[in-house]
Formats: sequence, C-alpha cells, structure tokens
Amino acid sequence: MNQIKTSAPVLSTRGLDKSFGSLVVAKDIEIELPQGVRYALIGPNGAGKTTLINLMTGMLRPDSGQILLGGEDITALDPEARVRRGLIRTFQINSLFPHLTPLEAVTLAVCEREGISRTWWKPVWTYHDALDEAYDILKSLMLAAVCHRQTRELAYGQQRLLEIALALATKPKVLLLDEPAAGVPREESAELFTAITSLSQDITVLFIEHDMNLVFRLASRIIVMVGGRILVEGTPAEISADPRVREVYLGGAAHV
Amino acid sequence: MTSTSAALAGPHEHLRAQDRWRAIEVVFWLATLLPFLVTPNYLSLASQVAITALFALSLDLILGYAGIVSLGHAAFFGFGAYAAGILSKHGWGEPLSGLLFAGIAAGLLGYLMSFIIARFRHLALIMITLGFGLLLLEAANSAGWLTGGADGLQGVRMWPLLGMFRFDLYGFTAYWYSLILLFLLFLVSRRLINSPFGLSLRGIRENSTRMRAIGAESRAHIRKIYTISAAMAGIAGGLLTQTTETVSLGVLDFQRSADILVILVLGGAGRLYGGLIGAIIFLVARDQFSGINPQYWYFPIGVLLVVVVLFLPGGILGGLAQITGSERFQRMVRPLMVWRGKSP
Amino acid sequence: MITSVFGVLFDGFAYGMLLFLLSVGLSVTLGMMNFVNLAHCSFGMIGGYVTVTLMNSMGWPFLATLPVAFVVAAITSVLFERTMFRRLYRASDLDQCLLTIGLVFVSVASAAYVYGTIQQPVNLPSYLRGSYTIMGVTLGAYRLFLIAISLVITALLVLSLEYTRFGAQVRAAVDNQRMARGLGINVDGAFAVTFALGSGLAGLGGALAIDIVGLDPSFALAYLVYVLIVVSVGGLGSIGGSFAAATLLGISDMAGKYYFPEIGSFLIYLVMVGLLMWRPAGLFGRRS
Amino acid sequence: MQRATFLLGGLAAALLATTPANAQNTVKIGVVMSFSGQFADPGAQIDNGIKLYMKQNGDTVAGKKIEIIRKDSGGIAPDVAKRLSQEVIVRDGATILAGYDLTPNALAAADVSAQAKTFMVNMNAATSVITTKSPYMARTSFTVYQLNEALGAWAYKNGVRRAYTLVSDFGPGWDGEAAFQKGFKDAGGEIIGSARYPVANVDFTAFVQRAKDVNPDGIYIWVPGGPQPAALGKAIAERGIDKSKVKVMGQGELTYEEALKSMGDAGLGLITAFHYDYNHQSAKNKAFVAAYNAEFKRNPDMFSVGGYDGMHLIYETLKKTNGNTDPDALIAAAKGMKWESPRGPMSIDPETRDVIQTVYIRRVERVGGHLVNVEFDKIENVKDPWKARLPK
Repeated sequence: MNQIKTSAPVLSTRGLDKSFGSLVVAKDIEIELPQGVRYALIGPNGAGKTTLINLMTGMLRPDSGQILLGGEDITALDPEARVRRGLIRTFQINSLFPHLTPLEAVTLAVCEREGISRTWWKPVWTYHDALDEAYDILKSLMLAAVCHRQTRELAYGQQRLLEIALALATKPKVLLLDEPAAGVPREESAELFTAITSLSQDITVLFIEHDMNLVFRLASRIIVMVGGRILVEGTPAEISADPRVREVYLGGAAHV
Repeated sequence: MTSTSAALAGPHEHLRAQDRWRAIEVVFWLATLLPFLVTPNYLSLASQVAITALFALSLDLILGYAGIVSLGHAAFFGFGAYAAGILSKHGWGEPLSGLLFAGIAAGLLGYLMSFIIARFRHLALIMITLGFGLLLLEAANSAGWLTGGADGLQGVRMWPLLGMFRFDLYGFTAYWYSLILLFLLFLVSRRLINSPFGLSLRGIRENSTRMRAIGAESRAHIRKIYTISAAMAGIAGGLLTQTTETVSLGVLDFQRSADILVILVLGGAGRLYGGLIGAIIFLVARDQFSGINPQYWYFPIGVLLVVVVLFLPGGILGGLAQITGSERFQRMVRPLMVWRGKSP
Repeated sequence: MITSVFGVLFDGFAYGMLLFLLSVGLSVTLGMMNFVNLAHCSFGMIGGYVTVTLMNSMGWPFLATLPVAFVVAAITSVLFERTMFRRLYRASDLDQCLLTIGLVFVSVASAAYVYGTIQQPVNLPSYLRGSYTIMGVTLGAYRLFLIAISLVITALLVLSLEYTRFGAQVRAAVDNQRMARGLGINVDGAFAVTFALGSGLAGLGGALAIDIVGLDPSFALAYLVYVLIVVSVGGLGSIGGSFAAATLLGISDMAGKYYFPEIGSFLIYLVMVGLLMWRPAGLFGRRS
Repeated sequence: MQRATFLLGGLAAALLATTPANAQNTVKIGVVMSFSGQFADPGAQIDNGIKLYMKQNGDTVAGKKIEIIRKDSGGIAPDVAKRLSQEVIVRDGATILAGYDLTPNALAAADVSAQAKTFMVNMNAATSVITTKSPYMARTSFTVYQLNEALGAWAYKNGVRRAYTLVSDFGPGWDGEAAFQKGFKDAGGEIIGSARYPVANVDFTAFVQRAKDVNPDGIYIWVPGGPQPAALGKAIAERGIDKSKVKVMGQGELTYEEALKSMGDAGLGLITAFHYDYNHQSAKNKAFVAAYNAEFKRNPDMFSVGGYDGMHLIYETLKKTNGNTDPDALIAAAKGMKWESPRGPMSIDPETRDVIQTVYIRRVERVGGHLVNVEFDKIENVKDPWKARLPK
C-alpha cells in the first residue's frame, strides 16, 4: 500500500487563493501529487474540499496562485483543455446522461478523446476499438451487464460507478473523485473503493471521502483541510497520530 | 426492446442492430408513395407536407438531438426561400442548382449565427433566436428592392426539373421532387445521428455541464449541427419557393417558427420520425378541419394538442413509445404478435 | 427639443407600463414553478372581453369593469391551473409549450365564435380622453391614468411580497421550492394564488390595453412575443426586473420610432438581443 | 413506435381519400381568403357579402346551382393561397376563383388563374398590378392608387400646400404614399416630410409628434385596418393637432366603423377618400345595409361590398354566358359590365378588367349621436391611374 515518492509531481498547486467576498474558501493551497498515488482529501463540511477540486479543474478561477499539470502551467486553461491534458473529475452529485446507455456514454467520452466525435458520416458501431475500450472500462467497473440499459434506470451505486467510468474513458493522468461513494450503502462502497484502488498505476487519484475506515484502509496518503487551508498532509499512520486532526474530528466521531 | 441477446454478441452488435432498417420504416416510406395512387388530387398538399416535414427534421437535429430550442428557425427557411426565389427572378430558374444555392446561403447564415448560439442556453437562447428571426423579417420587409417587400417577390419562374418535368398544376412533379429530397436528407440525418458526432449531440442535450467535464468540444459540435440544420431548413424553404413559385414575408414569420416547433413537439422531438409524423398529422388535420369550417378550425387543432400532451407526453411518438414499451401493453399484444415469430 | 425628450419619455413609460402589466404574471410563474405558460395572453384577452362585454352590453362604466376583468381572468386561470397545468409541472418544457399553445388556439377560436373577428371598440369616459399640456409637454390623459394605475399596482405587489407572510412564502418558493416544502410552506397553494394574481394582472392589462392596441381574437397570439421579450429581458421571477425591462423597452421603442423612424421596427429586437447577450439571465435574473 | 408511425400514415391516407362530388348542373366557386388569424375579420365580412347576395338572389343562376367552397389561407401565405386555389380547381372541380383578401395571396393565385385558365374575381386585394397577372381576372374592390391619387389632387384643390405623409412601412403603405404624393405634387403641392411606421406598431404618439413638429397644413395617413386606425386617431387628438387648420387625410380604413367607436370625439374632422361606407346615402344602399343588419347584426364595410359586388359580377356574367363557365366567355362577359352597386355606379374597365367607380371624400361628423363618415365631395368615374400610365 505505502507508495514511495519517486517521480516528479503530476499535479501541483502553488499558493492558490480564492474567496467569495469576505468568505475565504481557499487560502494558500500547496499540493503536490506524485504519479500513481492514492490520495484522500478529508476535512469537515465546508472545509473547501469541493472548491479545491473546482479550482484544479478550472470550474472556478483562483484569485491568485498557479496550477501545474506535468510541469505545465494550466491556470489559464478552460476545463475542456485541462481534460484533454489528462486532468479529470467526477461529481459529488451524479452528473450523467440520463437517456444514454452506459456503453453510449462511455463510448462518447472515448470518441471525444480520440477526436472521432467530429465525424458524422460513419455509424458509431463501425468504431470497434472505441466500443471495445468503452466496454472494457465498464467491465472493469462491473457495469458490463447493464451496459445497454438507459442510465436513468440504473441502481444508484451503478450510477456512481458510471461517473468513474466516464472519467476513466478520457484516459486521465490525474483523477479527482468528489465523494465517489456519496449515498452508496456501506457494503457497496467498499467494493467501489476496491475498484478505484485497483486502477492502473499510471493514474494518480485524489478522492474526497467521509468514511474514515475506507480512507485509512485505501489511501496511500491523506490531506486534511480545514477552513480553506491545508492543515496537514501525510501517510495514514501519520495522520491518525496527529493531535490537530484528532481535535478537528473530535465532533465528527460518527465518521470514525 | 430486450437487449440481453445482443449484449452477448458484443458491444457493437447491439448498436449495429439499432442502426438497421426496420420493416416498419420501409413500410412508412413506401406509404409516402400512396398519395400518387390513392389521392392524386392531394399531391400539392402532400408536397407541402413533405416540405414541412423536411423543415421539422432540420429543427429536430438541433432541438431533438442537441437540445437547442429555437423560436426563430423560420429565419433559415425564409432565407433559403428568398435565395432560391431571387436567383430565379434574376434569370436562373434551374431547380437543383437553385436548391443548392438556397442550402448554401442558409447554411452560411447559420454558420455565422452559430457563433452566438453556441454561447447561450435556456430562455436567453430561445429569445435570441426569436429576436434574430424577427430582425431578419423586418430586414426583408425593408429591403423591398430585393425581396418585393410585403407584396411578395414577383417573377419567380422555374425551369422544368432536369429539363424534362414541368411543375404542373396537380403538384405531381412538386411532390416527387419534395419527397425525394426529404428522403435523401432523411438518410443524411439518420446517418448523422447514428454517428459519433450524433452521439456527442445527444450528450450535449442530456448534460452539457458533463460534456465539458469530459473534455468534449461542445461548442464546435453545436456550431456544426446548427450550420447543417440551417442549410437543411434553407433547402426546405427553397423547395417551397420552387414548387409554388412564390415567396413572401410569411416564410420568415414568427408564426412559421412557432408552427414548426409545435409540429415537431406534437410528433415527438428527438425521434427523427417525429417531425415527419407531426407534419402529416398537423397539416392533414388542418386541411380537413378547415375544410369543415374555415373559421374555427383552430379549436379542434388546439384540442388535439392538449389531448396529445395530456395522454401522450413526449409527443405522439414519445407517448406511443412509452405505451408500447410498458409491461402491460406487451402482455396485451403478445398474443397478437405470434405470427411475427418474436416479441415486439 | 427638451420638451420632446420629456414627451417621448412619458409616452414610452406609459407604453412600458402596459407591457409590464401584461407580463409580470408570466415572469413570476415561469420563475417560480418553471412552468412555460404561453397561454398567458389568453388570460389577458379574457380580461379585455370582460370589459368590452360589461361596457357595451350592460352599460357599466369603464372603471367598474376593471376589477371584474381582473377577477374573471384570475378565476379562469386557477381553474386551468388546478385541472391541467399542475399535472405538467414535472413535464418537459416542450410539453408545457405544446399544451399551452393548444389552449391559445382554443381560446382564439372560442373568442372568434363568441365575439366574432371584429375589432372591439371601447368608449372611454370623457375624463380619460384628450390631454393636458404641462410646461409644453403634452400628456395624454389615458396615459397618465395608465401610469398611475401601474405604479399603484407595482407598489402593492412589492409591498405584499416584501412585507406579508404570504409574500415571504412566495419568495421562499421562488428561491428554492424543495427547501420551501421542507419548511412546511404550502407551495401548491402559494403557487395557485400567485398564478391567479399573475393572470388577473394580465386580465387587467388586457382590459387597459384595448384603448391602445385594440382587441380581437388574435390578441392571445399577437402580444405573446412582447410579453416574452419583457420576461426574458427582466429576468425570471423578478418583479423589479419586469418593471425595469418593460420601462426600458417601452422607452427605447418610443424613442427609436421618434428619433430614428427608419430603424424603428428593428429597435425593440435589437435592444432585446443586445441585453440578453450581455446578461443572459436578464437584467435582474438569478438564473437563465 | 414504428408500428404507430405506419398506422398514422395509413390513417392520413384514408382521410385524404375523399372524392369530390361532381354534378353537371353545379357551378363551383372556390373562395380563398383568410378566415382565421390576424386577417380573419376582413375575410368574415367578404364572406358575409357573398352570403347576403346569394340569399337575396337565390343560389341558382342561368339554370346552374351555385356552390361555394371556402378555403382558409390563414394570413399572408401566397404558397398556401396558391395551393388552395389549385386544389379547389383540381380536387373540388371549381370553375371560378373568388375572394383574395391580401395582395401577395392574390398575386400567387393569379398564376393559377392564368395557368389553369380560370375566371377569377378579386374581391379585395388592392394593389394595382394584380389584375395584370392573369387575363382572366376582374376586381370588384378598389386600388390604392385609385383612391389616393384622387385624394392628393383633391387636397391641393382644397387649400393644402405643404403636406406630411405617414404610412405603414409595407407595400400598400408605400403605394398609398406614392399615390398621394403623385396626385398632390402633380397638382402643385409640396411634400415637406414623410415617415413610415413599422407594420406591427402599436403606439403612434412619436410619429404624430414628428409630423406636428414640421408644421404642415395637411397630414396624409395610410393605415391598414385593425387596431392601428383608432390608435392613430387618438394620438392625433392627444397631440393637439387642430383639424380645422391642418387637414388630416387618409384612405377610408382610417375611419372605419369600429375605429371611430374607439376614437370617440378624437375622430371628428378626419377626412378620408373611399369608395364605400354604410352611411352612403342612396336607396340601394339603405336597403343593403338594412338587409345586412338583419342578417349579421352589424354594418357592412368595404370588404362586405367587395364580396357582394363580386358575387353580382359572377351572377351577371353567368347570366350573359347562359351558364357557360368557359373562362374566355366569362371574362368577355365581365368586361365593360356596368351596374348600380350599394356604393353607387360602378363598372369593369373593358381594357384592364379593373374597377371603375366614384371616389367619395368624407369627413367624420357626429350625426344622431354617432360618429359617421359624411360624404361632402366626390370624384366620379375614377380609373386606376397606375395602369393608365403603363406602356401600352
């Protein structure tokens, strides 16, 4: 489980600041994510976790600071361009294509990545490679059996998996998961996280999660945020021993 | 509708099966030939239905597939209509090249408009399309030297189609000409919506935020489909000009934009055949109702729309698909379907 | 020159007030329940025909017919809301459009059947005709009346929405329906009342509009475009927005016709398109 | 879904498969005009004129039964008007076309008349050029040039020297403007300003103010029917234009009955040129108006008389041809036909097949508690001047 920092960071931020009026939602955020690491981002509600993901993916613009992906400054790029460079996210609340089937949705993402989506004179089914790839992704997330059902008919847990499948279809270098197991029953969420941690080591993963059992079992490193700042960053062992973290989570015993 | 067998056959087989022509589609297109045999006195109505169906199809591409609601689609229909008319008035009455000209002209206008369209959504988008449509109408009214203003463009005369077929009083040439074009452009649309591009359009319709998050080139897609749709609407407009040898401000009217939206939604948006069915139902109902009473036919048409919404939400095809897809219906009709050797 | 500016401002404002009365109800219902009611002007038409009937057949004075126009339009709209519209609150916008356009067609045909296609005349009392000249500016009596009545109504609307319990409930429902329900607010009831209020105002607007724009069965369709323009430019669910948009459009329309008659007919659409491109959610809109 | 598609298609085909009844002794007249939409009221009035004429004169002429087939073009839609005209000929077997409220529609249908060689009676559309488009067409309404060029000349003769023109910004309005200006300038007058207001305009104060600002001694207005005349009349009164000093003139629509009712006293003093009004003083018209009131509970207007005289023309031509519906025979019979209409003496110009009639100059006055158009001058036997200038 324990990864050793070997390569240069894939994604890093330098001094990110963001506030809405007098409300500071991100203050001096410095993060470095090395390749292949499974990072957990934890913190109490309102700590600025989702905001940080929005900043990194370009859905929000920082007031100051920089975001670097593979050494390239992407601070000024729009979200689509960041996705094309391999930085992708999922949503805390499902954001799917209700009337498409999972196969169609994931194929769509593959086609967009490959630039195939510009062609309008050849049927989708002639693109065997794209379809096979989409199918494999679905299979790896245990969605193969329902790949021809309409998305809105899927069970909630399956929809959460499809969120991840869509993200994987863009062949990300960095995958940011915003509470991937939100609303999923506990038994299923363990399964879901197993699927996440067994993803290819080429992919760096950062996930927000409230279930501390899962976090400490599956994350190789943990970042703790409080009030828009990073409180501490370290291995699960370091974090669980940290008195400041204990203080923050004193009221949040239910999670642990 | 069951998919288990196809799923086993591999992911592409299932999609390929969806792309295949169904017997009912073949029957539908064969049925479009019926007016020649059964109702030869209704061919000019039939050609108007075909032209309206083409116009509705063009709107379906942007509304039904990409989710772009437009209350100004008559702008492109009218632009094509005037383009074809003005070309003919100035001495070039060859129909096919005239139609091409109409399509290109409207497509160019659509391309320019698409840069604005792609930036907006919801009510703002609807009202901006409406505004541009009305601006174009006012412009056509003002430019009397070019368009003939409110009197309509005079002097539109078409040469015989392919040098052989005159546009006759019975609408014979008009109908087969319109029908062939409708069919060809339907084939193009069918191809388009089953392509990766078509898949992306449906993605934009379903969830444009998510499309951004998977790095899709949504705006480029919207620009492209808007241009194609505009060109198609322009061809429909050109067809109307050519088959009737008239053009007036009515082709740019708000009413025309609203009517075509009603027709498409009535038939069922996003179903390719929706606009076609809507055009048939709406125009035939209007012809029949107004034949019974030319003054109050709005009443039964209005009732028709209300009834369709209340009992067949999603338009006629959408509602029927829900009904025929329901378990109860399947159980009910299964005994009747035995002869087909498979379940519906 | 200065007097003509004031004259144009005055006339444009009066015209804007008429647009405001016709539109404000739609803005609120569209913003609140996301219900696309294209039949809004049909309720305006009902108000117009009520006034005409009472005046011409029963000899009522003009002013006395106005409250009745309001009430009849309001009651009719609630009947439709309770029996038909509410079933479609969760349906797609397109289905809502189709249903309400169907009702517009029915209302147009019904009006033609009952009243004929003729332009309905309305004979205003003498004190509303003619004009006053104040410091060189000619002020039409009816326009003054129109402005006065609209300002009173706007004030009443704003006060009742800002300072009453009902107003607080409506505002809560507009802001966040789900949360309002959670707080135990009777959202359905609030909506029915608001719907009635909006349609009643349209009915009143329809009655007041006869003298300026006339009344025949095509009213229900002809003014739909103007109403939609005001609603979209103002921003959904915003009374202040509708007021500002109607004023702006009324004045710019009037000024455009006065100073640039060559482009007079383009101006209202140009203003709308320009404003929406600048602020897609409308002047006072929170969401588009 | 596709099953349903087919079923519906079949249903549509079945609906269409009604065959036209065909009887040797019937003359079918296809009446194509707007029965619905914005222009429904003119259509209804034309139709009333047709109905009244048939009630008074029976539905049989020269041994043939007359059958009217009504088709709704629903507004400005030449493509629809053309199709309906075609259909009423090929599907329903009509041998005469009639109706036609709007210029573009009449122009499009003229093609059908010319191509199918069908006698066509234009009962309303008033643009001069229309009758030149089919040699089988006659008109029983008026032309914009006929009325307004006469009015222009009359205005100069009656003291107007500096006139301002305000017209609706579309074809008929431009024609009205051009016709008045031609009549007025040829007589020696000066046009000191002009404006065109948008077709869908609802408020006229700005335009009237502009006219007032240049201080003319005559204002000419061209306005179509509908709500605009009343709005204009009121705006003129509100702006305080003194009609005893400034002549405010227009074509008769400006002061049609309902517009005057809405205007009230604001309408007093407006001067219009027209070919018909229910207040026209003649025995023939009194009887016509009485019968019309009894039948339709309202007064006839210019549309009604267009329909009424149109039917008269059809009946009389059929009598002349002994029921023969050969288009050449019918149009030959129509040429030069003269009769006494409720509007006064009228005839069909044998050269142009257009209407020749008296143009009345009227002023709005209060008579017996009602505002009416009182004729105080007239110009007799006016032909369409626009066609007179066409190269022969």
